[in-house]
Amino acid sequence: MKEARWRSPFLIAYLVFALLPIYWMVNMSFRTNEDILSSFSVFPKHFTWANYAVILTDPAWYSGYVNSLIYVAINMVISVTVALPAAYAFSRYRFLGDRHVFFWLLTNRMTPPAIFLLPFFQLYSTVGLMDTHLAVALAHLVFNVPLAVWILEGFMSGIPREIDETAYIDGYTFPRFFLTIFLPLIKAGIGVTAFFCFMFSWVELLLARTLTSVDAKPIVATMTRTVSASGMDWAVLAAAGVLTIVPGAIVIWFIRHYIAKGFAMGRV
Amino acid sequence: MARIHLDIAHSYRPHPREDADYALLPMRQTFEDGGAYALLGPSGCGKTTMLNIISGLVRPSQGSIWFDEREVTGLAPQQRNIAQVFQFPVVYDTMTVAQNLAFPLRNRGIDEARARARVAVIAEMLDLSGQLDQRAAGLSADQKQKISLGRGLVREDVGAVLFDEPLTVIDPHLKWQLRRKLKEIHRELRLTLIYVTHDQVEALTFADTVLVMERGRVVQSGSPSELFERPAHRFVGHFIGSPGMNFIPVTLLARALAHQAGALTPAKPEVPPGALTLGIRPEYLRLCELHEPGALPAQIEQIQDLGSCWLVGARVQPVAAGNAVGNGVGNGVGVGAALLRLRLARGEVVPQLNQSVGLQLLSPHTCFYDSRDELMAGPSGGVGDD
Amino acid sequence: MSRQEGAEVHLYPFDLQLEPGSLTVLLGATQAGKTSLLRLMAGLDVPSRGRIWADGRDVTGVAVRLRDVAMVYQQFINYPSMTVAQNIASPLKLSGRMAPVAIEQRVQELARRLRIEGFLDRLPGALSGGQQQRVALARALAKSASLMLLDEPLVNLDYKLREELRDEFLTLFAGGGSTVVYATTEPGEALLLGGHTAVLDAGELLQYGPTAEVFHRPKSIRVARAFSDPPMNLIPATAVAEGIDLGSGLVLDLRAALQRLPRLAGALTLGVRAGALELSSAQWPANFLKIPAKVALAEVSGSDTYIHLESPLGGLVVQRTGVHRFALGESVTVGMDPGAAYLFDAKGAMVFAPSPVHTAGAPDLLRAKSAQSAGTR
Amino acid sequence: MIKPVNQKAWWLVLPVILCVAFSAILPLMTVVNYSVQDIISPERRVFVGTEWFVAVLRDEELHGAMLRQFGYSLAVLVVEVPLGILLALAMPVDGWRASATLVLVALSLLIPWNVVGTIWQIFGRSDIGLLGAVLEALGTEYSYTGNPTHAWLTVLAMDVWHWTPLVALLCYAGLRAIPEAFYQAARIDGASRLAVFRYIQLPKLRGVLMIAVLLRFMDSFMIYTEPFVLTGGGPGNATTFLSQYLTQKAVGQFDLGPAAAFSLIYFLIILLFCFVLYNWMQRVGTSGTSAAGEQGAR
Repeated sequence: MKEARWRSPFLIAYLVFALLPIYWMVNMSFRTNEDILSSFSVFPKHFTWANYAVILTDPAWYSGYVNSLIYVAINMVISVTVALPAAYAFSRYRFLGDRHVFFWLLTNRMTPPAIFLLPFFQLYSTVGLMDTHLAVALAHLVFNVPLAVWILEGFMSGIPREIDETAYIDGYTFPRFFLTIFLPLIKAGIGVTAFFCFMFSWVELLLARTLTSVDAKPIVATMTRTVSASGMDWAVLAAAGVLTIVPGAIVIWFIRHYIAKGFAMGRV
Repeated sequence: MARIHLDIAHSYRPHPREDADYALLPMRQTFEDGGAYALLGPSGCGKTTMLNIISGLVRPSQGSIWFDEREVTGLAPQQRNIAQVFQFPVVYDTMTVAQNLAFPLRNRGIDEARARARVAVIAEMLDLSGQLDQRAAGLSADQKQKISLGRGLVREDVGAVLFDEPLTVIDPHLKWQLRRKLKEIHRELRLTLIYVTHDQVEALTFADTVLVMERGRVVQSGSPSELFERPAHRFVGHFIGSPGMNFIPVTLLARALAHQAGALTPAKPEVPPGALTLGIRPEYLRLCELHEPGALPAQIEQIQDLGSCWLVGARVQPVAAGNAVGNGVGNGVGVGAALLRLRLARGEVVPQLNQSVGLQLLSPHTCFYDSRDELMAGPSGGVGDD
Repeated sequence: MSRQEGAEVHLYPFDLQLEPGSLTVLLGATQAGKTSLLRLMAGLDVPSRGRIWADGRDVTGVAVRLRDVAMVYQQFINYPSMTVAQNIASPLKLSGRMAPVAIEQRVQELARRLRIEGFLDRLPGALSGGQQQRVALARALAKSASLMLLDEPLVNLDYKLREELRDEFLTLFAGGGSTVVYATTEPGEALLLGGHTAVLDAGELLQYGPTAEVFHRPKSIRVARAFSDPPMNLIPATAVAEGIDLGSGLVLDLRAALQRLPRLAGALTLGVRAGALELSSAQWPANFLKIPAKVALAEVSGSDTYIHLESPLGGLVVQRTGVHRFALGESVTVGMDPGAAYLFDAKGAMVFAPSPVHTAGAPDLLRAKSAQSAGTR
Repeated sequence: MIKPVNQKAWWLVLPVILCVAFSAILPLMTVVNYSVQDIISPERRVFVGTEWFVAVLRDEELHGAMLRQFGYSLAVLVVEVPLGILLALAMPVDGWRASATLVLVALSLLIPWNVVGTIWQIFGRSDIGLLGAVLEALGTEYSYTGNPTHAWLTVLAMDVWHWTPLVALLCYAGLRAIPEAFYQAARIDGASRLAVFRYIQLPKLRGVLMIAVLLRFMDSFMIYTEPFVLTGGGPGNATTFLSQYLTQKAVGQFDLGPAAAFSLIYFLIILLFCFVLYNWMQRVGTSGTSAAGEQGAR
């Protein structure tokens, strides 16, 4: 279609609205706390890396990032690996109670983490998983596995079943077919899935905070606690915030071509 | 109502150098007002590009388009006053069938009463009258396609209606009925219709004039029987008819030509002696006794029973010009090796497998092609055209 | 091999024994059960009742990959992530019985036979439809399986490519190494391929036999209808003394044509192939039935013209060789040769079929017809 | 053609079942267990039947939270869906501009929810935040910590900023899925830009839009982190939604019984919407595939 007049202005307006708050945080992350509180300015007058230095040198801070990345990674790997065969089953076969299982999985995606809060606390204490990366990774499976199955199922259904059949006729065993032929076909799907698993595990606060105290404390929790504890060190907080955005920004850049496709199936 | 004239070339690349860069090589083409035309060719021959250039969806990289005396090269489709029907059904899901058909009229501010009347007429033609108040979304693929056709035909003032393989989604045994509809509609409305297809049946059945296209060129434009009787280019001979025309390299001696002239009725311009390609359709290639004059010896390799006729494959051994074979064409025409197909009507004497027989290459229907694959001599224009 | 299946939905119980090492065409409209049958033969589906034998061995339950079959679909199915060469080689590699060198040679040889040697290191996605289907064929042939299944392999190609590949099939399968089953909706294709034909309709196996025989001696109206393109003209009739009465005062005189028949009686259906009807010819013998008609549409199929007519007997289709022009609504006379008549009884079973040679009209007319078929009218 | 029945497929699903069972079923069972008991101390618990449920359902605060929740969720939809559609229409179709816009738009989705809170916490403060400062300058007594309305609006603004991209990306994908032929046909039929939107784009977006609506409803329905960081549910209860309320009960006051009972009620509400969503998916899914088929035929 032809470009309509209103588009570009509207788009620009929105992008400003979208980026301004972020810019503001970035701006503050390059200023000292005093500077921030004393004078109001739209750009850093006394530019400083100090806040970032604090975060990257103080273990309390950077271990937070490491912890987050660890459990997000674990979660991503588990989610995708268990979801792959299940998604294949859903996209290719009918079996007793398939619809019900699928629905039940979806309900978990929709359940408020708050509901699981309490029982998780109890459960993980009893099995002694409290304050471990695994605990958070497992907890996040509740919403990430259903999501992964859902997205992958969509991608797999887009691949003609005749390919599977031809492979079996040619004499492929299921595992060999799945690994050597099928996986390459749904690379994109796996990428998108991984992205969404990353995203939802990375941004989640409630469970991550409740299930950890020291050793596995995620960055998100570190921040909230700094807030409550030592008055308000806005500058450092801002720097921390900026650093939490970076990983997401990187990931999204890599799979930008697939995002639309991933969303296309409304599988989010 | 308009007479459409094209003088264009088109390339999807910025700076086309050789022919391969062109989707359409430079061409002039005129579509007379009220004619039924078909653009026939294999996929990728540029037929759809040409259609979209006429409708204005694609702007030609060179040249100009004229509707009557008005140049429309730069105009958008809606300004050109044409209608187009696409390969896959396009219906507005939220509207009823009637609203769908009326849509083009509404957009042009035609008043309700006239619109309704017109819709009724078109619906009647396509026997959609029953479904007028149904939601278009619910209908079957071929019903939807009928709606698309209807939207194409609904405007009376339309300059031309363009079809892009409109029957692709139609169920095979419904196709001939829709073809019939289209022909009737053409007869009643006398619109200029241009029909793109890769299927010879569609083209030859639908059109009064068929433009056969290949690699961005129009290789021949003529009536179905012209295409069948005297293909202007080897590609046409091969593409029209199943199986297509037989081709066999021959050399004519001057003497022989004189001798054979009787057979080439009336071949103007005279076929110059030398190397060229002889083309004859399986329907016209006849068996004969080896001793008959002009008989070319061959061996039967393949016999297929097609129910209503026989399809026979005969292998011809090369013969040098000048030396007589039997007292066959050899003395006049040198012949290269080839597998020739014959169609024998039911009940004609069918030879045995591996039997050696004579073939009559020269008949009123024989065509001769030069090294550029273009027709030099063939049956006089009117043959079979009635 | 003998098969006997009954899958409630798609196929009614039947028993079919394929000629070993021959080509069998499954002919039937869409939804006739061709694909279901192929899938059962391949072992992709399991019959709800009955068993499947291959060379005397019961393979009903056997897993697909352990069977000795190959299959080609109507969609062009290849492994998109592998090159053409790898595609063709994959079944050989898996069998594990061949040395890499031997595989390499086999691939080369197949590629040459299917004229795709040029694209061996490309990905299937980069090829045209025709070439993709050639690759699929090559891969299927590579196994040299004893059972080769083709499910409308040409339906998605345009007709010139179809002709080309169809001719190649004939040579490819001429070897007779494997039993070939070829599903198609087009009677013409069945005839071109020859071999044996099994006519399926609505999940029933109607008739199985040598293709020509099935065509010329259809057991029933259903077979005749399924195995005729353009559709056979079917006209309700009642037996009378000198032949059959078609109503509206038209009586077809069969005395000459069929002495060697039991007396006809009661309601019948007359069947005449489009090719056996003739248009406005001076030299029809007396026993020809002349039917006035109006042209509804002349379909030109390239080599033939199918003239759809409206007549007192209902719609008729006449086939003429060559390309001819008719104006819509033009009135013509149709000549029907009693010798070309098929007769079906009230239950639709065939009671008389003309001898194959005879279907084009009385012998003395042959020359005339061929001369006439040379175009001018 | 229909999928073949194959019970062996269960083996492929088993791992998922186990995972989710461990992290969902067990917990839920504990919840149920708690909801019917009074836990005085880990040793001493008394079975109290439906008492907690009754109590929770009578709880005025809960009703308040419930109402605020619905009000908020509706507001979210009313703002975000139209905005999302407009944004999708405005986004460039191809070239580097397209991917750049895509990334910029999607960015806010990737920010940890509490950081979203932090960003707005900073952004909105009248002393150091741009938004706050500007509003001050315009003479409004803007304060999201003091003024309930301001707080509520700020949370809403934050949500719009955070989640509109989701709606936009869904619609964007939906728009890309419309075959070019529809636009061409519309041009030839002489349809106006508005007509194209009204009769082609909107109907074709029906599927994704429904998904977007339901997703946004769900997620706004369980919103916790952002308000928690920004306003902590205050001032008063202005921004205390169901999740805050629940967490206060569970972790804050640690009276497990009511919390559990409430969790279940909460869960059932969600389940209801889930059901609607799923059935929608089924329908949309089927219609979608048929459309895909039509294009596949090309």
